Amino acid sequence: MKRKFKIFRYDPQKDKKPYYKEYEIEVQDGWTVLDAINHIHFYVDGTLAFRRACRSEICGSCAMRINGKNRLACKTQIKFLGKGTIKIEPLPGLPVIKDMIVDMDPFFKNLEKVKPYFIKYSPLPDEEQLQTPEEREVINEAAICILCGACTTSCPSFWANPDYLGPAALLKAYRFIFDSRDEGAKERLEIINDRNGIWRCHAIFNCTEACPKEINITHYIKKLQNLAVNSEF
Amino acid sequence: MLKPKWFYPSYKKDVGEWAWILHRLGGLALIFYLFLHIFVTNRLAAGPEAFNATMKALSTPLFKFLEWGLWGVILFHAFNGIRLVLVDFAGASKYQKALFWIAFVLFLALWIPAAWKFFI
Amino acid sequence: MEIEKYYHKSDALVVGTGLAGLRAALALADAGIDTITISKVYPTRSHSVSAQGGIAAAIAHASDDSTELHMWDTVKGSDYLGDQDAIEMFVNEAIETVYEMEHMGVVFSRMPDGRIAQRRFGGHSRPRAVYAADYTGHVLLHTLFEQCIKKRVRFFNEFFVLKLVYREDGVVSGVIAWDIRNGGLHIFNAKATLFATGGFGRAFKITSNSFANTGDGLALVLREGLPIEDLEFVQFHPTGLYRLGILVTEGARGEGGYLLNGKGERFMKNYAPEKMELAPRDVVSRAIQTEINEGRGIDGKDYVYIDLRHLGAEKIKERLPQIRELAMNFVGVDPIKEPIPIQPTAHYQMGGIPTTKKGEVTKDSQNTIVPGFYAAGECACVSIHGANRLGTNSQQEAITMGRIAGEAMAEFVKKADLFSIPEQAIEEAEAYVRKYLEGNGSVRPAELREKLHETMTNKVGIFRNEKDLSEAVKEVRELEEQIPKIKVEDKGFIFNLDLQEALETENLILFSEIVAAGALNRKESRGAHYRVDYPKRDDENWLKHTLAWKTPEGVKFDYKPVVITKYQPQERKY
Amino acid sequence: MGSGKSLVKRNKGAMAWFLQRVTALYLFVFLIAHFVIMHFVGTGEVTYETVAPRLSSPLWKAGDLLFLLFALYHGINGLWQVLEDYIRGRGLRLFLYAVVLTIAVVLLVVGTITIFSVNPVK
Ligand SMILES: Cc1cc2nc3c(=O)[nH]c(=O)nc-3n(C[C@H](O)[C@H](O)[C@H](O)COP(=O)(O)OP(=O)(O)OC[C@H]3O[C@@H](n4cnc5c(N)ncnc54)[C@H](O)[C@@H]3O)c2cc1C
Ligand code: HEM
Ligand code: SF4
Ligand code: F3S
Ligand code: FES
Repeated sequence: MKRKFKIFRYDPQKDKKPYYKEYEIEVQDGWTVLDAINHIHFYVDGTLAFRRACRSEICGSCAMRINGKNRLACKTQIKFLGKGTIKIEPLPGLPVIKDMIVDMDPFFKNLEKVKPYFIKYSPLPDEEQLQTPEEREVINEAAICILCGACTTSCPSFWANPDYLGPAALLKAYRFIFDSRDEGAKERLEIINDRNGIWRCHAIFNCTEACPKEINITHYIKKLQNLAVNSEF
Repeated sequence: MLKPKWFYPSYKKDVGEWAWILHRLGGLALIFYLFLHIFVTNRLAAGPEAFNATMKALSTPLFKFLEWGLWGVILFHAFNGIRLVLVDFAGASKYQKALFWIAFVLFLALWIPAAWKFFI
Repeated sequence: MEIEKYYHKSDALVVGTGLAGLRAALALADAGIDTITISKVYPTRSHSVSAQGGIAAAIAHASDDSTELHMWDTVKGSDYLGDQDAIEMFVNEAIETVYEMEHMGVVFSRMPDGRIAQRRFGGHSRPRAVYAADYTGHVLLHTLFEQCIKKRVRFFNEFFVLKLVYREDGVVSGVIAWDIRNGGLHIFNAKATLFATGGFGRAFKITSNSFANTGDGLALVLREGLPIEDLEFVQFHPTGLYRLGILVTEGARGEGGYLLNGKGERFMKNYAPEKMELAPRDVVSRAIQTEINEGRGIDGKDYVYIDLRHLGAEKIKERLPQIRELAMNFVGVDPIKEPIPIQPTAHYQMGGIPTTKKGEVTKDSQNTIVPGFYAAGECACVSIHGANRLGTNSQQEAITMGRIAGEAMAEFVKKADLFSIPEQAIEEAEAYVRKYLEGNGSVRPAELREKLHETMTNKVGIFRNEKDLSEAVKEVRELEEQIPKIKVEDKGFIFNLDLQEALETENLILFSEIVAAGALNRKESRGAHYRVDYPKRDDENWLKHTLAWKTPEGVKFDYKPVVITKYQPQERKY
Repeated sequence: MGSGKSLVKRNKGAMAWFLQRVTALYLFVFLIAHFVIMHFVGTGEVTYETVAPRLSSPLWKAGDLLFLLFALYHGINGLWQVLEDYIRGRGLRLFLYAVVLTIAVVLLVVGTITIFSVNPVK
């Protein structure tokens, strides 16, 4: 079947302004958007640039805006995108390097701010630290975030203010604060209990809608907000 | 090294974002109305005549219409506000879309029929 | 066009940020060594993130396991080609690796009493795979990345390493890389360099590997006139999603999944009556391919089923959530309700850059060390996996060998001098990218790659024979002649994906010749290398490692003995 | 996770967030009641004679005072939230905070005067 793709193009070495370019290609049954743009890149227009690696929804490289919403290209089946032209653009809210390539540095810098690593002060056992399946379940969903950035870049609070840590970084904070083994809750709470932290979340839900791993990010941010409030009393 | 460029984000809005935009605009409208309202009701302190005169001046069709609009703003902000509180404290984030539609229906149901009270 | 050059110095250099690279960087950081890591993708995009099923260690939580048993299983699995001294060290270190990763915060799946859970895996005689649902590689890689952030490791992400600087005096003094994001050459000068560049699955059409797995490290080493070990051993994973090759973890069989042919039979009973679906991968892949070749695929087509339905919805959702999601999205099948169509998929390279037990790269059959050069992970060959890797041993190898190599490097750089980077090396690297940026070729990289895929998949696959293999060698060589004709449409510096693909394609073609020629050369069947014309293992002539060099006259071979300590080769039965 | 008690320094936004919700609940009840009484009960005509009797009862006075206080708090806090989102310069933001706060204080005073100025109609 032939499908039309309208793709955001911008090469800072050549273009003053971005523009959209249309490609019409034959797509096969079962193709994802990634298959289609790979095909365009391989056989139609080699100058097209985008990121991808695993093509199996786990590395987080291929997040982009497809028909106006953040999704993983490798997860998005073309047949579920309706009949019309498919519009492909870079993630919103981050500076564009070229075509679908955005500068992810602001995203990772925000992540680094929440001390996104296991913290333990008391001595470790020789073997493993115990954690029951129930305790693990609390953070299980949060721990499978693939750092694709679809959430943070869909958040209007982040668009307004890139200093906002954003849902991905807050989710990471949750993953550690609510880990029964971790001992860094206090220092992390101090970081996220901030104008640019949890209080910038207005429950807009774009993040949760965008998350390709279907993580209910908003829910976890709410947990953090409640924890911060509780600790005031 | 070329600096990457920022472009204004355009995004397909889902109910959550619509709710937020309406809630925010509504909240702003309400706070500005509240400022006016407090000044106007202060005419109460000036005694019955002054107050009634002001109220009379404010009962033109235009003001009636605005008042009806205000009622709509209040309803939406109030019901969506409850939705937000449920999400915040009752773990209702999974049901946020359903809650939005409930809030929206309540808002319409109480707002549209109320028109006759203002115009008739 | 001016190509800018930037110079960097550090004590240690780590190329690749998968499990092996990050673990090595961490070991170096812990030792207080100034370290730079370079990767062509952001660390968390490295291929290790896709690993699903588990990581092996005889922590004996779910059985009476022991390191001896782990060693025995690995030796047997390797079809006796694994070096037993390395395997012995490996199975002992493995236990520490798991606890150490847990101490870094990995969310392993647990038993009700809070201890780490374990599941079955092919070729392991005990439930030995430590896992986190089917996201094991993901949680391991992210955890290592987090620890590297904590230790403030210096990352150079989205840099493509073009050249290994192997000096005339036999010392490695760094690498030269292309800045993918901004363009420009970066010259990294260091006392010690580690390659952890991962596997080469992208040489095949159907593969479980990420787009980045183009075996660059192997090509770079070959180009400097250094040898590669045992590259003819390519693992085909039995269960890749039909036509896509996306992996369905062996954990799915470990949890009890069945393989069914077109007649609805559990055909593994004819191939491995005892272990059934949990025989090692080479055995299961050959069984599936035989069923397909003999017309017993589903509807006579080229796939069979893996059936999980009897496991029940709950177990599937808890233990194999990712598999379910992938199956639903990519082949439209919900494993709770339907069996999943699968076929073997190119998965893992057993061979690689030859190293010692400490990760030092060696360059001949006497194991002469190349000073300043280390390798770990899938791109290296210690050799723990011999002719066939057991599932879950490779993540373990990547992390354990990453740590050991990192520690060895830390020791080394404390005493070593910094050798300069010869001007000539920089010129070569520059000429190397220039030929694409200024060239006027006519063949798209994708076209060459497609031809390579056809050759490698059809002629260097699960079943091999003399005729196919010699054709394959010839065809790959022809492709190599076409490299100068590669057309790079994008002439820009900024994120030039086209250029990157040209470079990768060149690398793929370069080492593929070694794979094909090695397979042609080895006249026996052992582990994953199956010669229809020599169906028996031949210990007399071939119980030895292949070392292969790339020379202008073609591939040159030499051999290295297998280290045998505890277990004498015997017939391998499952 | 450590114990929940006093993990954080005060005044970083937790209380403002919490009170925004608490006041919201009060406002929900009172504001809707207020509007219904004003516009739907009786003629819907707002005159001194209809308003004053209610306002002069001490209970209504208390409720109205709280309403005034909460509405202003909720509104001002909400405005600050919006300013925090969009005004990134610290100086300008603090200035605008101050403006909003001043208006609110003035209004609080004006509103309080209003509430206490109303006495039963003779
Ligand atoms: C789908 C799948 C599932 C698997 N499941 C399991 C499992 O359950 N258990 C198990 O034990 N093993 C499993 N494996 C195997 C295991 O994941 C890999 O062998 C292991 O992760 C390899 O790690 P690595 O660090 O060596 O390489 P990788 O993770 O592949 O990392 C390679 C790194 O090198 C970098 N690089 C490469 N070339 C260049 C260059 N030219 N310039 C700069 N950087 C470069 C890349 O950017 C990347 O960071 C699985 C593999 C696959 C494909
Ligand atoms: C009727 C009952 C009301 C309820 C249930 C309610 C609920 C809420 C809630 C929960 C918020 C927080 C939203 C967020 O943090 O994103 C909010 C914000 C706000 N409210 Fe109300 N509110 C009510 C009445 C009012 C009134 C009377 C005013 C005007 C004085 C007002 C003005 C605002 C403003 C300006 C905001 C900030 C908007 C924003 O941050 O987007 N609200 N309201
Ligand atoms: S939370 Fe979801 S959307 Fe956000 S980075 Fe993680 S996986 Fe991506
Ligand atoms: S979109 Fe943004 S406002 Fe909160 S719910 Fe998600 S972070
Ligand atoms: S390519 Fe890895 S998530 Fe899409």
